Amino acid sequence: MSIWEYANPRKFMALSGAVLPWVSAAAAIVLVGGLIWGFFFTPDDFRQGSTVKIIYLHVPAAIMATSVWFMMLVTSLIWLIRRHHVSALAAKAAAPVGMVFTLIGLFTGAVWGQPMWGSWWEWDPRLTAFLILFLFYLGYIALWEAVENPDAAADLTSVLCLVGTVFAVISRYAILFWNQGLHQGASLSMDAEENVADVFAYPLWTSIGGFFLLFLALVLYRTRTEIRARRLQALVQRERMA
Amino acid sequence: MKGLLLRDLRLAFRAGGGFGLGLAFFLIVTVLMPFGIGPETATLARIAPGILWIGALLACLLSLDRIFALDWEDGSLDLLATAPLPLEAVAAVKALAHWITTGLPLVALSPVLAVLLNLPAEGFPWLIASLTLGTPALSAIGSFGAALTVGLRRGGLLMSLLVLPLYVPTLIFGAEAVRRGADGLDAATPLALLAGVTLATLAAMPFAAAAALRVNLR
Amino acid sequence: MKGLLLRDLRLAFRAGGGFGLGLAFFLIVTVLMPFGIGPETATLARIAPGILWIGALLACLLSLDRIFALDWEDGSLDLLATAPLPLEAVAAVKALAHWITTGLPLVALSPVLAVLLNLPAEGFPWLIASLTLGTPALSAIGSFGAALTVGLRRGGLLMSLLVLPLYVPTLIFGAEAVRRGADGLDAATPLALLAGVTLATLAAMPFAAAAALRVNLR
Amino acid sequence: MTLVVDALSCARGGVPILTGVGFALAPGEGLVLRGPNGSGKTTLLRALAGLTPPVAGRIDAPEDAIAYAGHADGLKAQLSVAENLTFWAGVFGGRDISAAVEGFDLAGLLDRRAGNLSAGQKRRLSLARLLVTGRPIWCLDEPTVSLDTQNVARFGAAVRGHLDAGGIAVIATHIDLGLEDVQSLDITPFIARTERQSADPFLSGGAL
Amino acid sequence: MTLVVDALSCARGGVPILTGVGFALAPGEGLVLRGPNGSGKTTLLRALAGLTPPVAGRIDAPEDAIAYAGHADGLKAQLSVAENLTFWAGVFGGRDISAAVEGFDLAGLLDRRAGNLSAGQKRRLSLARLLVTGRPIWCLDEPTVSLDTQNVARFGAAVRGHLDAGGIAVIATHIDLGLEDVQSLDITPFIARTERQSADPFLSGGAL
Ligand code: HEM
Ligand SMILES: Nc1ncnc2c1ncn2[C@@H]1O[C@H](COP(=O)(O)OP(=O)(O)OP(=O)(O)O)[C@@H](O)[C@H]1O
Ligand SMILES: Nc1ncnc2c1ncn2[C@@H]1O[C@H](COP(=O)(O)OP(=O)(O)OP(=O)(O)O)[C@@H](O)[C@H]1O
Ligand SMILES: [Mg+2]
Ligand SMILES: [Mg+2]
Repeated sequence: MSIWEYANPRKFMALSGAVLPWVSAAAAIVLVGGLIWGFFFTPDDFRQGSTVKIIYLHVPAAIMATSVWFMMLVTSLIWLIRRHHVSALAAKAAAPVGMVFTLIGLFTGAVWGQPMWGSWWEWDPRLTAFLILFLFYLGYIALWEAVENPDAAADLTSVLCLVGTVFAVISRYAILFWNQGLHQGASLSMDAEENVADVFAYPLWTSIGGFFLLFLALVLYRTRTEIRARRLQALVQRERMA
Repeated sequence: MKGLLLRDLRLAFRAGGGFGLGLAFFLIVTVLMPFGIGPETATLARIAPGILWIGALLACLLSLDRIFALDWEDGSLDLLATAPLPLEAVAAVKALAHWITTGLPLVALSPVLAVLLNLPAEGFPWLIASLTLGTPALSAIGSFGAALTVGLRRGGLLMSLLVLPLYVPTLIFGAEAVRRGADGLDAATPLALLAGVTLATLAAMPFAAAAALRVNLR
Repeated sequence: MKGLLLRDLRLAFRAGGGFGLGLAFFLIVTVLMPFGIGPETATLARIAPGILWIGALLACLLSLDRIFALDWEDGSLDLLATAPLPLEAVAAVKALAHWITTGLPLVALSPVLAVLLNLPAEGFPWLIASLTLGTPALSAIGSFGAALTVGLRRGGLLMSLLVLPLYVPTLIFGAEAVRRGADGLDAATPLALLAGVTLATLAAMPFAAAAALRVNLR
Repeated sequence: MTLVVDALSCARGGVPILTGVGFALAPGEGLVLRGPNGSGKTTLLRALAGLTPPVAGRIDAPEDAIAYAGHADGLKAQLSVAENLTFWAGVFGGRDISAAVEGFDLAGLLDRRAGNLSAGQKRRLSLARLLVTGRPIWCLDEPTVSLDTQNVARFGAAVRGHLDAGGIAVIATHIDLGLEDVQSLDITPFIARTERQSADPFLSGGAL
Repeated sequence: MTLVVDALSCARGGVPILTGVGFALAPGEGLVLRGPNGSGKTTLLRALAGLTPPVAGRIDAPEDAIAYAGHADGLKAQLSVAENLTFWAGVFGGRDISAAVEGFDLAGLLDRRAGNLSAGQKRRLSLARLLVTGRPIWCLDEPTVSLDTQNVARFGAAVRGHLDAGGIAVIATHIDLGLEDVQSLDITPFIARTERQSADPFLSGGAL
């Protein structure tokens, strides 16, 4: 049996229904565990004081925000090439989750920026690129909302997602050209010199894992809802045509 | 009347109805400005009141065509004109619906965008006050512009052209109030003038809009 | 192909065709800015490159709906899709017609507006060069946005929402070139990047637009 | 309540189209307007409805008595059939829509989006709108466009019912509506000839 | 050159409308589609024209052979009648428009703006467009809407001429076109019944 079998709504419902409780439970445990570890069992930073703890929300949210868009790109491609409905609906379901992660990233960043840089917002490249990503999410969701025929909406949003990705990448480099910023470099790189101390890194990795599990649970849950809504719509339409 | 208001609101909130798009446009224009102008916070803070007001104004402007154009195209306006409502009331109700679906959300979003542009904290109350007072005038004037251009296929741009000069007083007083507020000066005078402009517009525009509609329906 | 281009041009120049309105919008936005921002010459000169680019961009944006929407409404697009032209060619020709009727006049008008905003003399050649190189990209990207939203009644605002983020690279490089030029710095790098973005867009966008059109025609 | 038209002249975009149209309709009377394409039926009906002011002549009708239905359907694509009807019912004073739904057999379509209807279904909905206006004088411009025979008959019955209830109807059409005992008026004789005196002040008088 | 349709299923907005439509037309043959409002004539014609991809089945026609004319007229209001025709002639390879002008008696209207025409005049212009395409297969959706009897006859003659020249025509209509020896097909039996298996993956399978 090939993996594409799961693109059939019924198969997907069966599988996702089985794993969803486990994923949700794991998400709750890891996320809460990671955050508590980070908030209460790590020392304050010598320069930043206790504000550094925002990192346990900020970095995972920021990482997930970009990853969700990437996942939407992949599922959109699957829809365009193989026309699996579940794939299109998964992209639709993921978009609001990604947008909320982006918002969390922006918001925690702003809250962090106030003590660090003395202002809520700076036109720093990374922040700006993030704001643009938020706009892409907005446009993508708005297009889904506006087009009424579900298949046409899936096609159009997929094309938008492809084109948008290319432009998001170009924008990222354009912004670097436009402003060299203040924002932190990569703190979780492989390069040991630049890495944050292990005391911070372990809980950080944990909460990143927690955010990822949370995302997985939410997307499964929302995709299931979307599938049910589509089925409901199909049934209602069938009733009406009868 | 109430039926018309409810219908217009419902249409706006329906999928494809355009609610929220004005907001998004406001957001995007404000975000784009720094790309054009450069990222220096000091410059941005200085021009923030103007940018915010112009952004709100453009967002209003771009959603004006939904006041009459769609009703014209599908023939509803012909029917409304023969209905037992005075055309003035139709124009007023439609301007009100436009304000509720566009102006009001803009007011609510403006503080967030003000943060992005580093508007000084003293400016915030004035920003909200001036937009609350000014956006009804934008909708009312806009309904007149929309009525003037309703029969034209590509009326959108022509309407912008007619309406923008009419927006000048509102823009001047509104932006001035915020600018003074942000500088810690007294902003009550421009605000009072703004209120005066708005009141006069609200009183006069439905009649002008109805007259324009009558001509276009011939 | 040539017939289509000529028809689109002729339609644009006909009464009610919208030619010149883009220009007028550009003019008015630029003139409104000082009302919002305040009249200090120094501030205005500093932000002039950004304002000019954003004005041109918005003027382009607002005329995008004439690329496909009218042909969709009156059924011509159905007929064009069944005609012996590839839809990609239709999209490309229509973007070209849009550029000729909107982008090109904007380039021509921009020096006049630059004078109004006190752009330093060194900036003028860069302004014209960057707009000449950048506006084709605006039309091409816009044709994609217009194709995405062609079936929607109130597509205009949604289209702005979809298109504006795609305009970011063009805007950044374009305005940066003018800014550097006005400051007497080397502006060749942003200009080269701008040209690169434009070329890539011109090559890719007709295909994306045609794909979106096919979906919307179903 | 009568509809009296006397020596009416109409123009479109400054061009005189009809001159000297006259007729009178008492309650219960209908009039079928006939004439080849481009003869001026739409122009006349728009004048009756008060949308285009006449160039000359007189239209005598009680105020707020005319319901007009033109070539365009006047439907909101985003609203459902029921919402469309209820809205118009509300505008004309909150009558209930069940008669209209029944008259044009819309019960099965009530919660479909108007934008997704077929051409004939849209037309039925826009005709049903006439019934909810409660207005006594109907001015209808090619009402049966896109309708199949069964629905043309339905429309005929609706007009019949309206006339029997003391209403008036002026209907421009190219097909046979199956309404006996309804007068018909060919407007060809009223088409404005250029030789006749025109109302245009730039034409009257000698050379300038 | 033939048009063969086999076991065709069509959907609109994801809703199955027609299933199992089949017919074959040889050169010189016409087909009149009949069916009540909302039965799916427009849907079928759009599928034939290649605008809506069919859900299942096969449409066999030479490439670039089909000319479609739908409910909308496809005219540019700002262009004159002659400009509209010349444009479409150019798009389809530069044939000359005189035959089309003659066939629908447009000579008197040639330099009127298309936007100022009456409903029937517009329709005539949009039918004249078919003649300039030079395409052998016509798919026409209620072509006679708004036409008076004389112009319906003109249209009938144009179709007759097209068929006699070896063309094919598929025409959806509610009225009698006066074309003898042309087959007619009632599409009512093909309307998608819900009991039949649907192609929608969200309906197949048991409860979710
Ligand atoms: C609204 C403001 C902010 C936004 C939108 C924002 C956005 C981001 C983004 C997009 C990332 C990248 C995550 C990734 O993909 O690796 C990130 C990481 C990070 N941010 Fe922020 N940020 C903001 C403010 C701040 C502030 C004020 C600080 C502290 C000085 C900060 C510290 C960090 C750190 C330490 C990382 C981790 C870097 C890494 O692992 O790559 N951020 N932020
Ligand atoms: N805006 C306008 N300017 C000039 N002439 C016009 C205008 N609108 C319509 N006409 C002309 O007026 C005449 C009457 O048009 P009208 O639409 O009233 O005809 P009609 O009888 O309704 O025809 P049909 O049966 O085709 O609908 C036509 O010859 C038409 O070309
Ligand atoms: N976008 C859509 N979504 C769902 N159903 C639709 C859509 N468009 C049309 N329909 C339905 O499909 C059916 C067939 O429509 P179609 O337009 O093909 O009918 P038709 O035979 O052309 O009717 P008419 O004679 O009224 O023009 C109708 O019941 C209609 O309500
Ligand atoms: Mg008419
Ligand atoms: Mg049809």
